[in-house]
Amino acid sequence: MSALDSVGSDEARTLDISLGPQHPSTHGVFRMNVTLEGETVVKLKPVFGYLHRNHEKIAEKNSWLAAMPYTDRLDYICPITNNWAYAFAVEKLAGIEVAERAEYLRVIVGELTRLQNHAAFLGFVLGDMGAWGSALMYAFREREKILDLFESLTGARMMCNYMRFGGCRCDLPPGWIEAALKVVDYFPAFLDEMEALLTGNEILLARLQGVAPLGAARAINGGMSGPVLRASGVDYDIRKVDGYGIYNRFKFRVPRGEVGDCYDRFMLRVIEARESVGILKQAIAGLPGGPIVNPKAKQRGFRPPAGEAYGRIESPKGELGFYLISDGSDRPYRFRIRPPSLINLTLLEELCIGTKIADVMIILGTVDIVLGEVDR
Amino acid sequence: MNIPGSGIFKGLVVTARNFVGSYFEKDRLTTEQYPEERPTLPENARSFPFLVYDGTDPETGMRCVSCKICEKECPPQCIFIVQDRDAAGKAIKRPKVFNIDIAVCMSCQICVEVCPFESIRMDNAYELSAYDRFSSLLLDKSKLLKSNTYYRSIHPTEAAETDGRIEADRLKKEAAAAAKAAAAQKAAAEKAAKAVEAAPELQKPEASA
Amino acid sequence: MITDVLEKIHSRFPGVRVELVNNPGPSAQHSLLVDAKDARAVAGFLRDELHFDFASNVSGVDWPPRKIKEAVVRKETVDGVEKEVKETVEHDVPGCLEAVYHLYSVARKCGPITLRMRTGDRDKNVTLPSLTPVWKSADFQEREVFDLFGIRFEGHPDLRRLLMWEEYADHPMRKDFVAPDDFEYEPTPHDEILKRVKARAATTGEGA
Amino acid sequence: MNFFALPVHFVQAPNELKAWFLSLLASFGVPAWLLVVISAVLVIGTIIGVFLVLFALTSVLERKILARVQNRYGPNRVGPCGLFQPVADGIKMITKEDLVPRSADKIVHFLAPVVMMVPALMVLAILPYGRDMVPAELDAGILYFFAVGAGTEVAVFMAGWGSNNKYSVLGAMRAIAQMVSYELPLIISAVVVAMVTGSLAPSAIVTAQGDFAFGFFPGWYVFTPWGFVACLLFYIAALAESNRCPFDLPEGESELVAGHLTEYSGFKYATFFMAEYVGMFAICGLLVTLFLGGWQAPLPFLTIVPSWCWFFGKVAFVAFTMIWVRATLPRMRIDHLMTFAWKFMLPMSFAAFLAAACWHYAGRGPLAWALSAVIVGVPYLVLGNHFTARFSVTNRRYQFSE
Repeated sequence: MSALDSVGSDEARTLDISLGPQHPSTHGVFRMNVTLEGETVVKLKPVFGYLHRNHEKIAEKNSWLAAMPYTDRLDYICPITNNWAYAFAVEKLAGIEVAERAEYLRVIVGELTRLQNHAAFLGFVLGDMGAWGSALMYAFREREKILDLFESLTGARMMCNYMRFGGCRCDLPPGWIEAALKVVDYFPAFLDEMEALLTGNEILLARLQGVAPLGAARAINGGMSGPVLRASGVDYDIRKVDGYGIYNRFKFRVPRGEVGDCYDRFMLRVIEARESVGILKQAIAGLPGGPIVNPKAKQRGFRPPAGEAYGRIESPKGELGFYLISDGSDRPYRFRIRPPSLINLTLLEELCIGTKIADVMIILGTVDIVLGEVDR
Repeated sequence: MNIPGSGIFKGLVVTARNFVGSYFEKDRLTTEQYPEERPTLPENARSFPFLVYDGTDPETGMRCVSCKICEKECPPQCIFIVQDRDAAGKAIKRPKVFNIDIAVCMSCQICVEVCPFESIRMDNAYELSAYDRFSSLLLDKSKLLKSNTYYRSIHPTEAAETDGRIEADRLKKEAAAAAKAAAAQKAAAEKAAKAVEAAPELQKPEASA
Repeated sequence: MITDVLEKIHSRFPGVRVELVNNPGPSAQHSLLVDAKDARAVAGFLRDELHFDFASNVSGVDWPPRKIKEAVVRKETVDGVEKEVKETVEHDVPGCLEAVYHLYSVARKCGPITLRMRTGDRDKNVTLPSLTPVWKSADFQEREVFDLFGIRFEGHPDLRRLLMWEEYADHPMRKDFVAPDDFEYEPTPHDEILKRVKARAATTGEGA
Repeated sequence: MNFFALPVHFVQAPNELKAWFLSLLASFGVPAWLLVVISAVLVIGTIIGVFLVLFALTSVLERKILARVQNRYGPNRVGPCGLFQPVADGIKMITKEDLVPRSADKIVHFLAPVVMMVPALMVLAILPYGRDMVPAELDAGILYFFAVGAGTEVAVFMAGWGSNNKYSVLGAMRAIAQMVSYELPLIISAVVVAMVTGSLAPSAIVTAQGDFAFGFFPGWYVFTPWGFVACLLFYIAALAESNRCPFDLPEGESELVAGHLTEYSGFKYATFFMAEYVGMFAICGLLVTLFLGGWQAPLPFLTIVPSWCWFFGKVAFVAFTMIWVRATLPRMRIDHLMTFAWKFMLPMSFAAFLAAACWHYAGRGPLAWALSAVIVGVPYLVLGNHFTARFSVTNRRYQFSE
């Protein structure tokens, strides 16, 4: 068969590319089998599992407490909210009250996590778009400050292991609140700078607006959560809906987009970060004294009563839930994580088909995934 | 009517401001020139666990009693302990082997939290790279044991608390021992007194003598 | 709330068996056990009429066959005197695989409703209806359950392994899964490793 | 005549040095034909040497500038202030294994970097580096530049095709589409200058910009409305021609890994890298020649500074702006890129063409200024708004729920 015979056939028109697992902008070892027609995507199949370490099995073989440091490694950009989600689910399972001060501390570190996640997100999206790292570096400069706060509080920058059942592991070191306030107060200025750098930029607008719009009904049915869901115009923030922790004590607004395209997903993070600054100020102002952990809660040799619980929180990436079954023993019978990163990818193929290959990276970027959580 | 290209221009202004600013404002540059400049670690900073000993001799001052709680609780199971035995084969409250594989350790600090003897603590040394993948990252007792003075130097607040707790325990124990001794003494005295009362005849000859 | 939902399901589908599974724990998240054959209809009803439009979480649970010891008090007449005799009776509980769906309502802002389905056993009858046509969000999660637990979801548009590789045979999240002694073992054409693997196979009799 | 006396006229140092050296050789009885060859070799060697040093310097300075824009230090370990970094890079590049994919078209794969390098060096021949410093005085120098410069397109496609890699092919196809499209506005905006000057010879174009209006204001073409627009168009097209950000689609790191360079390593990669930078200098040099007055000093009293210093200073400035743009802008998408080329750049370059003609026939006075400003300004606003109307910050409103 000569080469000319295939001209005009399907194989000749399309080009199969395996994007990843080693690729500069798949955010880790993520792989997509893409079929291209020219530059246009006609088929896209995500392939998972390159970072799979069966976190759930590890947790089921260890004690309840020992699962806590492993949750840091799920979404390693924001470990503290992972801690929180697990602690929250266990507290639900065993009916543990959380110490008042600890609730405030959780909100403070949780919202700081949201700030640094969204800051990093802005940088990563620009990186995916091919900007040569300036936005990323500005974002990381800001994230670094928050990581420094985490380090002085928990001893580690990323693998914080901060929450405990019924409270938090350690109290604030002296001077921490002032340092945190300084960071929080500066953060809106950083967002302003980012917006000056980015949001008016014609190239960026052209590349984000109108790309991969997602309607509200489809987003709900596809299990999208977090900023992706709200960008599609759905008013659903678990902090408001469930009011877990003490979120119903704070005044904040939940933004939502109109079109649900990449630009809305992008801008929603900026707006959310501004709202988080407000929550942080309220929480820091209202921080009460008292113990940081419920003295009745046992950490070592913890045996919750038999039963099951599904606890979820609004992590920066979306709805992070833990489904736990206890048989009354000292280790979980079933330990299931509901990973927002993975489930937000459900509609990836739908979003990408018909777009250009360069858009695939942006769509993936604006969904905001972390492979530690996708593959677990 | 907006001027096309103004957004790009605004962006260029931001980068220019950062370019110039990085030469004049020192705090813009967050990079540490690592081998020359070293980070000041916060007091809480943690890297890998070590064992604390009191006094000057690691072997005798070792706080660890080889209870193996940390070995059991360690999430990635990187701690390995063998209890020491004396010549007669009787268990001694001291580890013969205490290994931590820091290639596996994930610095979670759970061993520190569960240790009832304040014996395992987190170090903050971070320059631990080695050429050999296995043996040099498997820390044995000799590498793990560090003095309480060192502990005080890296985590002053925490060490002071620990020392206070140990001191309080010691005082309580001493007080208890003293009380016990006093009680025993008292009991003995009473017993003696009773004995005296019970046997006055026995004493009389002495008294008469 | 869950009892209301149960009533509504009963009144809408009179013949369908839906049980309330009690959760003894403090969380009191009770769940609905639905027969596999009616699950699709019930799910559609939940989504369209009760507005549980958001299937948040799908997880598998493995229940291996186990024995339950139960203390039974039995009355016995011994020598004409009625006596209460305490004894423990052992029940065999057959094993099964369970798929658990946590449903929320974005429209009504309520939830969760826990929906469970059980397979017949753990080896042969491991088929359950897929709820992906009802909630697209179940897509990857059902694939994951299929991968890690071995439940086959009938009607799933693309039922392949999600996390493990295609050729992998076992289901690692099952309770009777035996972990390999060497997690880093991997058949490669690399001479050194192959030699080591062969040497190991010769001493232990394991397949190389 | 003392042949051993070194030239003292500093301003024309390179020329005088060469003349002195040649006359020295002639005094030793070297035949005339050999002198011509030696003269050519001297010139070529100097130019290649200068540009390679410039390349080495730029490769480290670019990294330092980018770093400073991003609030980092940049390379500062090798040598003073990290200035010897290119040496380290060079050693690394040369000692690296040169991989050729098994299924690659080996000859094409090998030739691509060579074909890339040759035109990049050849176009350097016609640039006027200073007063009387044009290596090859061609009457149609500009034409030669574009004719030879188009060779890089072939090289990029050879690299993409020869690698037999999907990313490379995609990158190569993008490169061809992009370069062919931007060649047009590039040439037309250069033609505008040639038209006003009435010559295609670079040295004539530079000479024509040598006057000072009011005795101090340089008569560079960039300071006229049509020249400003043509200069911007030329600049944008030059970015696209040299595959620099935001037009680095052929390499497109975030989507195509490294595009046509994916399968290159070691010295071949270094050659590509070098050719790209030399090509960038060449096109910056042409931009300086056409619009920024070439080697002319910006103010009358500054003419004491050697002319070639002005030329290289201006080239460095333009190269700096290219790095600055690279540090700021995200990459364009291929369809936006094509639309931009054909529907904005091309009409705008015609507008500049028209404006230049009006400027010339209206007498090059204030009236001509106003007229040509209107002729380029109105299409700019109309076309630009037509393009940015589809997307804008203001067309989104975000709702909040308490």
